[in-house]
Amino acid sequence: MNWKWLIRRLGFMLMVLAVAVILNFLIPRLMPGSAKQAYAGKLPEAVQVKIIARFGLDKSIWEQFVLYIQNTLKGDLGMSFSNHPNSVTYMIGNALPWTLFLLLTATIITVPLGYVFGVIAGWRAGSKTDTGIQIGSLSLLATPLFWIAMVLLYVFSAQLGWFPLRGAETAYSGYTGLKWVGDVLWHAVLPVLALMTLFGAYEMIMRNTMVTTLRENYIITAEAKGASENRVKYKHAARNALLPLITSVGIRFATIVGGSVFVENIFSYPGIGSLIFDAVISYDFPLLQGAFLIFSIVTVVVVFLLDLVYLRLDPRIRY
Amino acid sequence: MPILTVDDLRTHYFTEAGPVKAVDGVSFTLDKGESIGIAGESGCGKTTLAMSLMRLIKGGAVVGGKIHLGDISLLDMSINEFRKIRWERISLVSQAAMGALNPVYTVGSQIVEAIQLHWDMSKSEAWERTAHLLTLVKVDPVRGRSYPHELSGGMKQRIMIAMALACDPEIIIADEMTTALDVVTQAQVLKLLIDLQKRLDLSLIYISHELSVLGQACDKMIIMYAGKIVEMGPTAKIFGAPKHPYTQKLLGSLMDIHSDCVIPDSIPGKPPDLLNPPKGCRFWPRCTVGQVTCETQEPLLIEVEPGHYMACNCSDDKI
Amino acid sequence: MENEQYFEVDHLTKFFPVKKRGQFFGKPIYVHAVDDVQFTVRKGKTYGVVGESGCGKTTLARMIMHLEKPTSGRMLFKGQDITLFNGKQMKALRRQMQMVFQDPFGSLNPVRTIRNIVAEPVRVHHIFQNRQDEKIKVQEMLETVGLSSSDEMLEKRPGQLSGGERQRVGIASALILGAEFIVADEPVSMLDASIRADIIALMMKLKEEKNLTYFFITHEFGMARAICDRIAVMYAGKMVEVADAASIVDHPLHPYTQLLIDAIPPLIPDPNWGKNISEGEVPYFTVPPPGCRYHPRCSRADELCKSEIPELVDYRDGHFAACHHV
Amino acid sequence: MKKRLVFSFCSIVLVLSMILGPLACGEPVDTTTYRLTAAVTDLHESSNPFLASGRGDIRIMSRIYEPLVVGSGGAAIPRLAESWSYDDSTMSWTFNLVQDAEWSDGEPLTAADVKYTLDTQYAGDYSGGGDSKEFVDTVTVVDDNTVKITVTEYASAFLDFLNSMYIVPKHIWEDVADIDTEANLAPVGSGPWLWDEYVPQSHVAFKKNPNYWGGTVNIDEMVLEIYGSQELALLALKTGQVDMVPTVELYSYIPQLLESTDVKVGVDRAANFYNFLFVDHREEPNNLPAFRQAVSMAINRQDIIDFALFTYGSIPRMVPLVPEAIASEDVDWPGLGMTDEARIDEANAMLDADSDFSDFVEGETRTYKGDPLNIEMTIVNRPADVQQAEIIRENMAEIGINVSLKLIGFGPMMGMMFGGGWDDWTWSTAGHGAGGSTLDGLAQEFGADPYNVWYDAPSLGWGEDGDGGGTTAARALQADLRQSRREDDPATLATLIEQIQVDFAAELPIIPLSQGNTIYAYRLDTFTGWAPQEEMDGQGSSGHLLGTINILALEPIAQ
Repeated sequence: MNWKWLIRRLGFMLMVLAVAVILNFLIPRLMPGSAKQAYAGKLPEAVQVKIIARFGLDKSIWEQFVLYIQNTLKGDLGMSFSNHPNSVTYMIGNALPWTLFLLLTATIITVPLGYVFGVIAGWRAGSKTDTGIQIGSLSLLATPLFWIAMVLLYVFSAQLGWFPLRGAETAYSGYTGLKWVGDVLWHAVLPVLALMTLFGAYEMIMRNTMVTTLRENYIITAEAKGASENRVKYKHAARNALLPLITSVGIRFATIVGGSVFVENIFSYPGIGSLIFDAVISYDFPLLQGAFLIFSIVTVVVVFLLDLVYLRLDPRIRY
Repeated sequence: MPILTVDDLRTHYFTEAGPVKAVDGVSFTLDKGESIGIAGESGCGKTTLAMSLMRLIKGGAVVGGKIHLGDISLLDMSINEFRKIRWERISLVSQAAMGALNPVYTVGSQIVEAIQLHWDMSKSEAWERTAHLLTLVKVDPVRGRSYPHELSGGMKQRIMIAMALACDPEIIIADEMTTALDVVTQAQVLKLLIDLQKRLDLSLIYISHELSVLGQACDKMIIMYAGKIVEMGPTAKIFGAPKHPYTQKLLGSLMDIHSDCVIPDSIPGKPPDLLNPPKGCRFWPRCTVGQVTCETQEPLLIEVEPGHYMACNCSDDKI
Repeated sequence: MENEQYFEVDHLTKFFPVKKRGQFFGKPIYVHAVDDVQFTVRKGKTYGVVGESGCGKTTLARMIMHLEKPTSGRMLFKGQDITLFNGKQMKALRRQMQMVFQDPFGSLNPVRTIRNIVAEPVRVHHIFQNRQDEKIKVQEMLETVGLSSSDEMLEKRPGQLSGGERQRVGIASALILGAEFIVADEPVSMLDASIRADIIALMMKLKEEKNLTYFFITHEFGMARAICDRIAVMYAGKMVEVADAASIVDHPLHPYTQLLIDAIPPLIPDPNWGKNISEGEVPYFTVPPPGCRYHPRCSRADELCKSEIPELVDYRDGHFAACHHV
Repeated sequence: MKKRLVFSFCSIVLVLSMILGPLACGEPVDTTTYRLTAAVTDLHESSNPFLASGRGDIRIMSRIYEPLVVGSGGAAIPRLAESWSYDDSTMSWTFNLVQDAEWSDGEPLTAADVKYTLDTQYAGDYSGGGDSKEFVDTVTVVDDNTVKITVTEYASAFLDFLNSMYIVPKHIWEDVADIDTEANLAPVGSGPWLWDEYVPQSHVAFKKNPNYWGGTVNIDEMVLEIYGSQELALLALKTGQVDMVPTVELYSYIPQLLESTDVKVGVDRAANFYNFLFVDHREEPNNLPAFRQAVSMAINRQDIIDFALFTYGSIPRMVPLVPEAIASEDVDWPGLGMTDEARIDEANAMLDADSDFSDFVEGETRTYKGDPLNIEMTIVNRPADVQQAEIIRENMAEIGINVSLKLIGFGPMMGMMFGGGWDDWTWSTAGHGAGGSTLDGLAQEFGADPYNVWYDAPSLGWGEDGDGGGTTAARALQADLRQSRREDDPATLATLIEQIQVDFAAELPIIPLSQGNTIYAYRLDTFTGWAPQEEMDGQGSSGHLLGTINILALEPIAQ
């Protein structure tokens, strides 16, 4: 464990979070109109008064900041306009687990797939296999996520009826235990498949770094040592080519967070993506703000976890 | 009985413009305990020659000739069979400074890998042997647990040597081994290699563009130009009485720290394009003693003195 | 003119801050990349700096070119203190000082044409009003460095040139503004020996023709001996020996200089070569050892070397060495 | 190989989920539980009656709570009030509550609850409760089952406004500390359903109220599943994943739905969105009913609906059309079902019959009393409106009327239409949403008080006899209208309203182009007892189809 590096990354992560929190504080106050409008504008008047008091919207900016930090730490992100009387925290608390489940499942399945196909394609760059895989990846990359989601839904749910048309679980089913798990997985198959279009990006990254890695001298050394093709491919080349992939997973995670807005909306999946979509069309600013804050936190945490993986994989990280 | 016989070896790279004849009819032999230095400008085919011996040509192929290791024809066996020969009988020391060691594994484990690939040895036995090998190259065995980036260039080069010795090979090919090392380190590593070669009675093929380094390390010298051997003979002869005009020019271009000659001569022009090499003597366009016949008449490698070969049409006039 | 104090460096020091492992707060420690170096380059001469990688010679060159800010010390060019020159002043100064880089493969932008690369400095300085004049100048420069000035050549890109040709392009680009002081950082170390001599010969020819002054950095003692008037040997950020080329090679005073010379494989193979080469490497240290920095590797080292830093002392007609045991 | 392990693991999870999922979900938990599932696309679902104002909320309220009456266009269906009376001024209303009504927790429902609800609603100015609170002056408890409400102004539409005034139990809500933030996740109501589970973005689930005072509910559970889009909701209905879609908004999908014999699509003809051709009736020949009727006949409404609104325009939330597919049985407009040619011929014949108009000559403009019929039509400069106007222009050319278009912005248009700038237009088109019935909607455009507009008809230039009472037709209309408001017998009321609309249409300086109706769809193979079309008319299907009115008749079909 390289503690120094880790602490630096942790510090960096906290800084990013601080920036996200501060932006979240500033944006409603910099918007045209007033912060009162952004926080409480569409709430009933009686509630507006309470929100104004709770966030100190009639006080100085510093007092507001202190209150904002206190409230944020307490998990109080305000009241949702469109879902009043539900609080933003309540809405997000309901939605977040589903989104995390979806995004992480998609990532956990896609990254190894991209890895394996990238290795296969990169190993024999220019071959027919490579060309085939590249065409597949590029098509996936070039196809809009929402379109793929819609096709999947139409074909597998509406036409074939293999999967449900909506939701994260059978509504009001009362399922428990394994049955519930099965139900949730059954509902997640199509959204996860749609999010797996990111496979294309991972595969391309893996393939390209694989091609570069294969030019490295240590590959020649490994081959000269008499290592078998698979050993050279996986133990030497792919192991090194994996590093940029890990980095890109972090970067791409932000992309699939965006993609989840489409996918969740199309599959009526009760996650943050649907929440954001609804918040946008109903101008529910507090909810939107809360959702973005949560997404920044999730992204930062995921990137940090990936950093930990990177730390384990790359012994060169010293500083 | 020479341990290695190379007969009329031809290696071509395939480009869209046509085959690049990187090695074009090279023959030589290597005796047990003998060290041969192969010298020439970049692009003369010396590295391709080494890679051909290891059957590691990428983007090209050995298109003709024979390589015999003792009685076995290396080019006729399947690649899987040849993998067993690699490293166990012929190993390769390449430029450690240019990434010949895999950055994500400890150097010790890379040596262990080489041992275990060929010898049926337990991990702990292999580590013991690794420690022994490291001692042999005057590296503290503790360093086996280090990653390449934690070691200096000289140390990495020593470890490459140790790795090359892993399976007690008969032949070691050293490709530009000391290039990019500092002069003192280069001297130290070179000394070590010479010492080991003598002590372990190794057969060595040393490839370098630095003639003076080869002069120190090798019994025999091969001078290559544009894919062909132009002169071959005992080191003392090559340095003391070079016969081929190219060899003479090459030696003349070296900087001698103790000479008063301010700037050495250079060789005008540049090596030919191996896609379409000149018909006759390949050096003819740059040669100052060449005759008209050289343009069309290809010189043969002939023995001008016992053990001293040369390929020049004008040799009789010059001597 | 010959003895003019053309370029002077006075107590020049560069420390790079480095934090210790696990250190998050507090003061960093400093790597002494270049430590209290002083020398004088004379007009029309070639001043060579020799040393192993990590000895600080490249940092020194970068400081001279204002690519790195010195921690302390002064630099004087033609008697003018240029240490604290700002960007505008440096831009003007670059018409007189230019740099030739080590890596002809990396220092030229691969997507630009030769014409654009060579013309870049004159464009930056808005020398020519029209493209035709500029083209003529570029062609002239290409001819000066021994390259074809054909239109075909002008439109080539670095990838289509050989290493030697690329380095010539680098030189043309450095000289196009009429610079007279050239800082060359290992200009030929990436080239084949046969081409190397060519480039060196070109540089020497240009030096004569244009009365250039070179600050030449190399790790090859042989090269320095061949072309430099004066040679400084650097070890771990300090100059350990400074003398005229012949003097330093033929009669080295410092044990490190001796080691560097001994380490060069002789042109005629010599079975006795290498006997004097000791084991040991340039250590990577953040805090230099007390006393003489070379003492951990030195066979002559004694208690004095461990405690006291040797000064550069003139032992013989301008032959300086920093060693307690000359 | 570690990576291979990870990969294999993930593939196994994926494959398992594909297999396990359907297996695990293959059968419902309890086969004897009857569940009605509806697909909705509305956003927010709340069960706090004081705050419920959105369509989704109303849909939920109408299942848990009940109003005194459900009123619509002067008609009223008794709910918690079994009968009512009012004085001559219509300023004082007395409601007699049903006997033995109970809250779902078993407490009796009394007049005190009504008073509490109205008082609280008025005092708190909450977003729920509809418009009635604006009128309510005092609420007096006469006895446990009688409550008297006085209103602040003449408001003959008071019954209409009571629709969303859901009566809440006093004994529960008195203890609520803050009504504004009360989520009310375990509501005690008087409706047939009890709210049981709410998962935001996913669904709302109800259990039947075993104590329902109005009768026995035959369905055990009802789930409103929230779908991301109309397409999905309709697909779910088509594939049998839900039993009904209370509001069909996707016009283009209806023909597909109708392909299935198991699906029934119905129309609630209580239009709440209109698109009109306004005609300045002060100008000749606009003042001639025959002329307007000919124009009305010539306009191809189906084109307007199909092409203009759905190719170029944005789709309004309430679908302003009756698609041809279901129009034949449910709607009527001039020329519906006729070929284009027949329609134009008839329109031409109507004009040709009047000697003031010159006879129709192909490609020429007719004259009226010698002047060519060049008519300027003012329209909002929006693609959908322009397209619609183009269709009208083409139709008019076919009957010899030359229409030129004048495009203006939405704001100026509305100002002209409703702010009195009549001099600036001859014809004009505009869409407009209205509450309640056709008559109410139109009336609201022409005066502050919808029920006074008829008295003021002459001042609007209506008719010419100018004796202060309006035209005979207008007076007759008004009489019918007054009677309709006091009519308790639904059959008589329906006849009256129909008569009013027929009479009115002939005189109207407005030609309807399209109208918005609520369309609903349900499966016939899961439940029987869906209310017949005529019962649904004007009832706001989204509020009542699954709620208080229809629910008692619904019976699950055992599968």
